[in-house]
Amino acid sequence: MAKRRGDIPLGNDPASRLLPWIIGFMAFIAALALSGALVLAAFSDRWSAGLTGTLTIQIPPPAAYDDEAGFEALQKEALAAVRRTPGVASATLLPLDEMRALLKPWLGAGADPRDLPLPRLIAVTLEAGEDVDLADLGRRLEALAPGITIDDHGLWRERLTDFMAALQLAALAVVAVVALAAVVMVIFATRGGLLAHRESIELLHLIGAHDRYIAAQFQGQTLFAAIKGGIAGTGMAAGTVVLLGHGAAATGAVLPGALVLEPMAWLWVMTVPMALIVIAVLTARRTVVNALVRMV
Amino acid sequence: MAKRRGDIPLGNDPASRLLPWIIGFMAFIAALALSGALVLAAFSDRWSAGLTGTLTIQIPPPAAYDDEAGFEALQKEALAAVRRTPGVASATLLPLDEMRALLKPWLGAGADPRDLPLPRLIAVTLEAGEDVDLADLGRRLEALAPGITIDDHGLWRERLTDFMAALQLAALAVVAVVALAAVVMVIFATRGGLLAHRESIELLHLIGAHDRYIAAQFQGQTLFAAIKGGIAGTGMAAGTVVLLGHGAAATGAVLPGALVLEPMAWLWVMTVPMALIVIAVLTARRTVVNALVRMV
Amino acid sequence: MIRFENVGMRYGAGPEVLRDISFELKPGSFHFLTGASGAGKSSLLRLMYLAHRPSRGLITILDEDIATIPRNRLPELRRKIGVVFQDFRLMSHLTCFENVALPLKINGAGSGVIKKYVSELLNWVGLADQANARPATLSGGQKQRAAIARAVISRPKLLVADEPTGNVDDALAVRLLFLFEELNRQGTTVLIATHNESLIRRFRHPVLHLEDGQLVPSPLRPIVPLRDRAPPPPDSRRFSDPIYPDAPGEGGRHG
Amino acid sequence: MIRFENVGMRYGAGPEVLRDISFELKPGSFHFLTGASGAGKSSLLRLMYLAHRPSRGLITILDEDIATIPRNRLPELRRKIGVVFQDFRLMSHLTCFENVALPLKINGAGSGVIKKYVSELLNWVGLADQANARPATLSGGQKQRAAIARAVISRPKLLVADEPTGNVDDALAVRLLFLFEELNRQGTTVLIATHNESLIRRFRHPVLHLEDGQLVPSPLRPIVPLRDRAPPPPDSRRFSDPIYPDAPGEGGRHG
Ligand SMILES: Nc1ncnc2c1ncn2[C@@H]1O[C@H](COP(=O)(O)OP(=O)(O)OP(=O)(O)O)[C@@H](O)[C@H]1O
Ligand SMILES: Nc1ncnc2c1ncn2[C@@H]1O[C@H](COP(=O)(O)OP(=O)(O)OP(=O)(O)O)[C@@H](O)[C@H]1O
Ligand SMILES: [Mg+2]
Ligand SMILES: [Mg+2]
Repeated sequence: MAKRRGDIPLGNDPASRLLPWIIGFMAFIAALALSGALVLAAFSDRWSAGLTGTLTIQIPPPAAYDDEAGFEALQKEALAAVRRTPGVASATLLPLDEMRALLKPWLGAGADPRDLPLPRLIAVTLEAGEDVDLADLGRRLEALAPGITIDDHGLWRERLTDFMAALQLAALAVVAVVALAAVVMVIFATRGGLLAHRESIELLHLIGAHDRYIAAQFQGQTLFAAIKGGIAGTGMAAGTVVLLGHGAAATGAVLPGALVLEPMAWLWVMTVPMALIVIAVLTARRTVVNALVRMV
Repeated sequence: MAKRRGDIPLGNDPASRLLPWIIGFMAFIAALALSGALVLAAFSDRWSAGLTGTLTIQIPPPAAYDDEAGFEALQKEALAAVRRTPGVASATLLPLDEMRALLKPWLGAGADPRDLPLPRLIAVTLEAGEDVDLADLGRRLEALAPGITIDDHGLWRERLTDFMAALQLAALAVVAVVALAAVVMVIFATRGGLLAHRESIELLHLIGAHDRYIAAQFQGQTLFAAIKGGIAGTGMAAGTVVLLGHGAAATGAVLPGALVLEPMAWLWVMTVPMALIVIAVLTARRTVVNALVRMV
Repeated sequence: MIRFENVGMRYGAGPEVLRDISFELKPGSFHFLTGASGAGKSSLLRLMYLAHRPSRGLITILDEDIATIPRNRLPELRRKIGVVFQDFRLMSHLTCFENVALPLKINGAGSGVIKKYVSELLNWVGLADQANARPATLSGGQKQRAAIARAVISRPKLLVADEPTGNVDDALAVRLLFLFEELNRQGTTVLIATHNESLIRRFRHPVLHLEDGQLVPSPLRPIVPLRDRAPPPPDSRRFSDPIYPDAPGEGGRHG
Repeated sequence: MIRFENVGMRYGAGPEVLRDISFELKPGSFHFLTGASGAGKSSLLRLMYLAHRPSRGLITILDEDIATIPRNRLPELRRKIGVVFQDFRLMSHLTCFENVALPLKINGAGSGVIKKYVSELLNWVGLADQANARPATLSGGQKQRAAIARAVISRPKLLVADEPTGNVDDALAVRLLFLFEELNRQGTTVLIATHNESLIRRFRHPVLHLEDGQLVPSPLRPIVPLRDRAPPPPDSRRFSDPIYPDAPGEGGRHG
């Protein structure tokens, strides 16, 4: 019967009772912030995939209105040059019909742009993750014919990435603050526990208990609190993320891709309670051991 | 000398020592989340201002290539119809030169679209906050000539607002969780204090102290902790927001408008510590009064 | 007047630790309460200082029926009762001075009055040097004396002391008993639970004796008439009254 | 062997509360420690049970020089010392049984052994009915007896008791002294701080007397030779030894 319960009534003192709640709250916030950062990362990838990963190359029509053959040869050469470029997945010459469809709104529904001297467009898809040397490609195309231009949708991509990066920075700042706060709170809670139970600790010392015997009780207590709080907080955060995702889907959002976490991202989120538990236990151990050697 | 200090050593017990830190952390998180929501709101307003608030109306060229006079009359009628519509701030016929500049990339640098039968565009600016009856306008324009179309950039606006709304929802969920957590933590801390000091409280009762005498000490203690924690946490959050804003500016972000808070938004953020203080003190008072009447 | 009629008491759902207790203490009387360890002395005193309600029976404390008194009038009644707890119950974060001053402070006394009376009393119990010491730094007997000083500082109408001399030597115990007698002479009803047989023999006050939760005649001394008291010892001194300056019997020398 | 040589002690930066203390306790001796309240008895005992270091002088406890013993060997030494604290220091969340079992548990004893010896000892001190009660629900004397049981449960080589009979009546005090004498007869060195003069008169053991932090000849009885002891009283009983089953003198009846 004396075995089941610790000698020090650690579960009873106010600081210990608060600890699971505190850790739970911090796990909630950290997991939510981390999920946010991960969702944003995936989302921004998916969104900008519609903008990045593609290039449009524009070949101006020849100055001489009738050099059809030369123009077609130029198109082929340009297409070949683009296809040779490392990192390019595919490149297609936009068919004239599509060109005309694209132009239609600008020309009016009734207009027939069939006989206009139109520039030709090459739609390029890049390989995911590859970096294409656009400057080099530009030089080579320029060599074929002056006036060939590359449009890489850069401005849009930049805006989007900057915005996402700012959001992610904020989220990661929150995670960092939580880690720091966890250390501070565990130190305070442990010191609080040491203070609240200093008489019990002195007594245990005086009847012959080793420091490790006493430290183990504090560590066990903190471990228990951290596990309880970490799991509860992360669980609540996961629930919130799922609910928000569903909510966003239910409002019929036309976002490119839902606000949901990938399976791998969930694994990352799971590291939050683990990290908190490790931080809490190590901090508690250090605090207790430091304090005990200074006692009788 | 006996006046300066409370009779109950409230500041000493672990729960009380933790309280300012807990409230500080919660103020930090809540203020950060609220700032986030406010920044996003302002940002999304500014960003979508470039997309919303404007319409483009396109008048197709007449089927008969030579009915210049009829086409111009149609343009005038359409312009007048648009200008008569309630909620429209201004409407201008896009000059032909601008039209050609817009078309240039599609036609190639060398092409001269001067003689093409181009559709004419009317750029419409809407009055801020007014809702224009687009369906009615559409019907009226259709009556003038079939084929006149209205483009209200709806898809883009919808995407953006949905995304921002999801982010704001998450931020406000965090604020709500913080408020709830504050109540729970204060209840626990106060109960912890009551438990830790139940002997002191019993003694005070036995030597003739009134409940209000004892409750006042707890309330004062919580008020003090909440003020300390609320101000520190909100201050840190404000610092973080300012730093993030500067950081975003320093990376040369091409975002439409910096990620900074308006003066009015700062006032909102200031409500966070105040709300926390009020929540904390009321919760503490209720908890203590409930507990005291059940004691000797 | 204090009156118990057929009083029973239990802790929580446990057995009755006091059964069929009936007695009456006249205003201004002085009694000892004896009994073996665990007989129920402290429990009986808890009833008297309103820390516990009886499970049955009628209790009248200072002419108030404690079954019917409303909660908001309890503090008023409790201020008339001084208690020396068996385990002292000093506030660990307050100094000796502040602990003794607590009843005056709660009563709303000014700091000038507090300073005067507390210093005087600390002097009397021999704690003048320890006025600014925390309880943790006091010896066992010093704590006990601080607890006694706190109980008597506001001149209670009823003084209830639980083993007030368990941690002091006999000479000091006698000195503290003189303090109680002086208070008693000024009108305070006194009840002292004690194991110290030599004290009971020396101070010839009537004895209430508990055995296993019931009042029985004392083996040391059956309850004797109220007037049969020892004469005041020569070195008993009076101290002035901070709260009831015009209390009967006031007017002695000030220390 | 316990030896103090010119020992001084202070709390923090305060004045010396013990000065020039020199004495020696032979193994197996039995002494009383007396002195007025605040004279330094508890402080002297704190030195003996290694709760405090002297500010000067040499202390040898059970043949260990406590100035040079490394910290990690302190627990081992402390397990040979049983202490009855003046304020009991029972763990409030443990039952009476668990409190008494604590030294055995820390020593790594099995639960069967614990159950047997703790029950036996609780029986002896009259707490069998309170085995599962928390300290808060014990009377003053019951707490004191639990504290005594915890101090003697592991058959210490040195027993240090601070006012162990302050909360019990004289009959019970005598019974507890018998327990200490029985332990002493089996080889334990005993030192008891007490105010109870009738006990000192009845048990004729040598007396160390403190006055204002210094050892002086006792007014009651000068230190007498070790062998001059009262014969064991008839109702003293032996109890078996959980930790040192083959301790000298073991082999009496089991209760
Ligand atoms: N809070 C409590 N809860 C339950 N039982 C209690 C409580 N306090 C005391 N008791 C029990 O009531 C009985 C009487 O206790 P009480 O403290 O009144 O004895 P006492 O006469 O004061 O003894 P002592 O002289 O040892 O102080 C004891 O058996 C004790 O165990
Ligand atoms: N922790 C402490 N810090 C500072 N001073 C202390 C501390 N403990 C005791 N003292 C002081 O040391 C002196 C001796 O105290 P000690 O407790 O040794 O006396 P004692 O002989 O045990 O008295 P008693 O019979 O009243 O228990 C006292 O004046 C006391 O105020
Ligand atoms: Mg008692
Ligand atoms: Mg002492």
